[in-house]
Amino acid sequence: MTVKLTPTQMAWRAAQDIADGAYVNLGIGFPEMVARFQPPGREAIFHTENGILGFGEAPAPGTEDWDLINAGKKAVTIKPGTAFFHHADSFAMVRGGHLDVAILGAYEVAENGDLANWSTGPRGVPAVGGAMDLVHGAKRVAVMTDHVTKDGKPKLLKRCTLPLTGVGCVTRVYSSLAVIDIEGGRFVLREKLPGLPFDELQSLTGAELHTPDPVADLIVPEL
Amino acid sequence: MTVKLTPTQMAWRAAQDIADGAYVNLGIGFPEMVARFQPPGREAIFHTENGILGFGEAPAPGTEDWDLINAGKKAVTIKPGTAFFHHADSFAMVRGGHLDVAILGAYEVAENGDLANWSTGPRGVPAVGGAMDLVHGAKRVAVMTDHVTKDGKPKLLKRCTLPLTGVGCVTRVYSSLAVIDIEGGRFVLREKLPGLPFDELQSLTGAELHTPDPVADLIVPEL
Amino acid sequence: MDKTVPDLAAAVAGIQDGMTVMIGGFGGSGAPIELIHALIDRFLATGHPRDLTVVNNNAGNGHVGLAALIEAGMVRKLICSFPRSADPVVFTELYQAGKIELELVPQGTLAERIRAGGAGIPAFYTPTSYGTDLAAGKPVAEFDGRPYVQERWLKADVALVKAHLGDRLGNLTYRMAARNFGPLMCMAAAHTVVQVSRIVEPGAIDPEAVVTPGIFVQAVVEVPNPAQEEDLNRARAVYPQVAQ
Amino acid sequence: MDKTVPDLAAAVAGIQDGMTVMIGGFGGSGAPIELIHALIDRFLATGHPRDLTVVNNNAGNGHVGLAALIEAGMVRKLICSFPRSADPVVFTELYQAGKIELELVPQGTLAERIRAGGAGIPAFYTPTSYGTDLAAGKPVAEFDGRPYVQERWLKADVALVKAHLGDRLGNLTYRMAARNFGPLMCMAAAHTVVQVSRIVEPGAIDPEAVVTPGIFVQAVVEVPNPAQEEDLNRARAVYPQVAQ
Repeated sequence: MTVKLTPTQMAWRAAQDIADGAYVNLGIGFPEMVARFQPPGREAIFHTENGILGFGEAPAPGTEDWDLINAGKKAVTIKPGTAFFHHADSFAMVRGGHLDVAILGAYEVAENGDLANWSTGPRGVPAVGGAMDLVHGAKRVAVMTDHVTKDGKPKLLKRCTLPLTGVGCVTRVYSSLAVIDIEGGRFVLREKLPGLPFDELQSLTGAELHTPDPVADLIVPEL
Repeated sequence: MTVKLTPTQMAWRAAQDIADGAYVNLGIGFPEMVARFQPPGREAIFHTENGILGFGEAPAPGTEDWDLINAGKKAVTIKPGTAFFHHADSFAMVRGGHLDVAILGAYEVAENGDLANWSTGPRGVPAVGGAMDLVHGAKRVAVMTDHVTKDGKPKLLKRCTLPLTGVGCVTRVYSSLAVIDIEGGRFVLREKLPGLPFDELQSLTGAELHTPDPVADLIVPEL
Repeated sequence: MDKTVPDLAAAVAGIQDGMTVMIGGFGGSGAPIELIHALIDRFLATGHPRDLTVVNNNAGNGHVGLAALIEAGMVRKLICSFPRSADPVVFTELYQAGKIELELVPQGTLAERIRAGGAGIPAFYTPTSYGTDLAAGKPVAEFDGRPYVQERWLKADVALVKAHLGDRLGNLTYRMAARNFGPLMCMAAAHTVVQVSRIVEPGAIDPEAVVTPGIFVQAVVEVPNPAQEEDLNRARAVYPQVAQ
Repeated sequence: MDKTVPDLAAAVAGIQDGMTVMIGGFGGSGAPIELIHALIDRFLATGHPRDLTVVNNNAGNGHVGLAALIEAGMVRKLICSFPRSADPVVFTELYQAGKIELELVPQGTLAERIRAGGAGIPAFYTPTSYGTDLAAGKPVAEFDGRPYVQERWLKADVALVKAHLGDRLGNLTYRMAARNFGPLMCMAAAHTVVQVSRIVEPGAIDPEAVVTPGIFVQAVVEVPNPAQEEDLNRARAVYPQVAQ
């Protein structure tokens, strides 16, 4: 039994929910990996805040062009049909509701859909980037995150304790243990790792998990 | 003695005040003629609301391309350095204060700088176009107009009687009889046709003409 | 992903009674004549769509394109900046008879309201129209001591746009001043239908020269050698019939 | 009309103490390294300009470009969305020591505020940041039942921008994702200075492919083969001195 999913496996799972032809923005870091796992026969189109639609994979090391990067400042490539545009047009896509899906990382997610992912409080340097724009722009906002912090504390909570990124914006969480929808201000458990007892999952979650429907096994390939 | 200037002569006079390198928008109709009379050695750059900067003269009849027109729907040409853009970018130029001069026609101009040039009242079909944008966008807004209506009534007034295009926006009037600045809510006479008595000009003007400085002769070529 | 549709009839099939339809073009330049005529054909065959609210800079000219759409009785309300033209008789007669509604909007405000609709900005402030009849009833606010008028976004159910090149992903270029409102309307409509002179392979349009990225486009139909409204009107054309 | 200037020193000569300076770029892409270094050179020679307010998406990386400008002590305040990078040590240390002010702005709001500054829109509404600390103190209004935050335009005295091709009229193209904030900052600054890889004759840039029309540009300087911040940082470069 898998004890918990790796970030790569979470990315794989998130990728299964992306439809053919969807316009998708992937947050900096682990969510970027979602692009690698598009199911066969589907082609999503990826948007990056810094002005590219339809970019391709990372170039071979040593062949990077540093004018051709994504929002995480990693080198990417162009594909047939790529378009470049400036930042206001880029965020018109985001804020105008033209993206189908945004997948972001999280410090905390609350059962009311609130997200905290930009500030760990008054210490440190705050950095928000495009997260606050994405959470109120994309048609569907999902989060990809470890189910608990490094200290083992729940990241899925009744209410966020850290500064908010957005209010009531998240509708699905791909965690390292489960797939959870946020519906009507509640966490609704859709999938959990096979063999992980519900009570154990509940004990690692800071708010009640609801199961109005049968819970499926969260099965992902070894990656 | 010239009884009054023709529209072509008014356009010539207005053109003398346009500096080399100025960005200029010329209103539909008579103001369009200003472009023909740039003094030698000066090159203004003309903007048209429908998305062209730096367009050239009218093409020879029969060679028009109807995708290449100005705001008056007349065919124009491109020149080296022309740029095309969409309407929001075009009005960003207008409303963002990037144009040096706009020259418009007028039904009425008031001594407080108010302009009426879009509606003759409740009868008829109102049409505003870009006039209301230009009067609050260009750094300098000038008007080119007959000094009086076809019935001989003053068009330069204490207050406009027709629906306003803009409030306190006009700073210079090129009329068929005079050049008049609007300063501090007053008409200041700068130039008048030679031989036209001041009293006669005043009688054709609906508000007091002030002459804090010597008044020059308004001399234009036969055109 | 393939956004191309086989013909004009399919391109306009989804437009329903009462919808708000943005139609690109400034005068004749950029006017999607063939899409408009396909919509008229559908109306003549089925009686639908009707009661449309149309957003365009003008009100049509002569008896083709937008003027023909209005003449066919399909338009309940027009939102535009300049309902005058060389030959605006169709609109003028209906307007003066009280048979069509007009919302007159300054041209820059019209462009910015459409962009705002596409960019998710529900309202913005502009000095344009301050102190005039066109600001009547609109909120006014001062910023840095100067008064501004609040304007609302403008969105549409459908946009009908004419572009030059297009690919199956919906990437577009335009031709000279025919660009005008096209890129903005593509952004502001829930369903954007574009007629292009030529459908090209993805990658054939330089990524630097894409004017409308495909995300703003839902359907692309090829219309080689599209008609120019100006040419039609000089030939005194009338749609659906063409005079001798 | 000729907006070209002969060298970098002339290009940055007009920037004065206390000015607001927009600097193009997203991370290293589009960063006008040579213009920034010319400004540092002037500061080292004359003690000016200082107390600058800088608008950029980031806060610099390593010890070149914007990071070097900050390190030189020329920047009083930074307006940005993401003051983190692979090596943001310069900004981080000054910020934590209370020696530099930070105004954190969501990236889309930053872009839109700059565009608004260039387009004459003093304020607009956005859902972005509603209910968060970054909306603190800002007016909130409801439109169609949804709450929005009012944001103000952002203008600058000067913009320093990196483009690709430029002509003497100021028409510009950019290179791939190096476009980012460049076209917006050109619009929003009273005086826009652009470094281009090559100055070309007017007309050499296709009128359809001009990204920034010349009206938004006041000065163009040619910098062939401009440095990439990423390459400099991988080589551990330090400005004004380059380490071995």
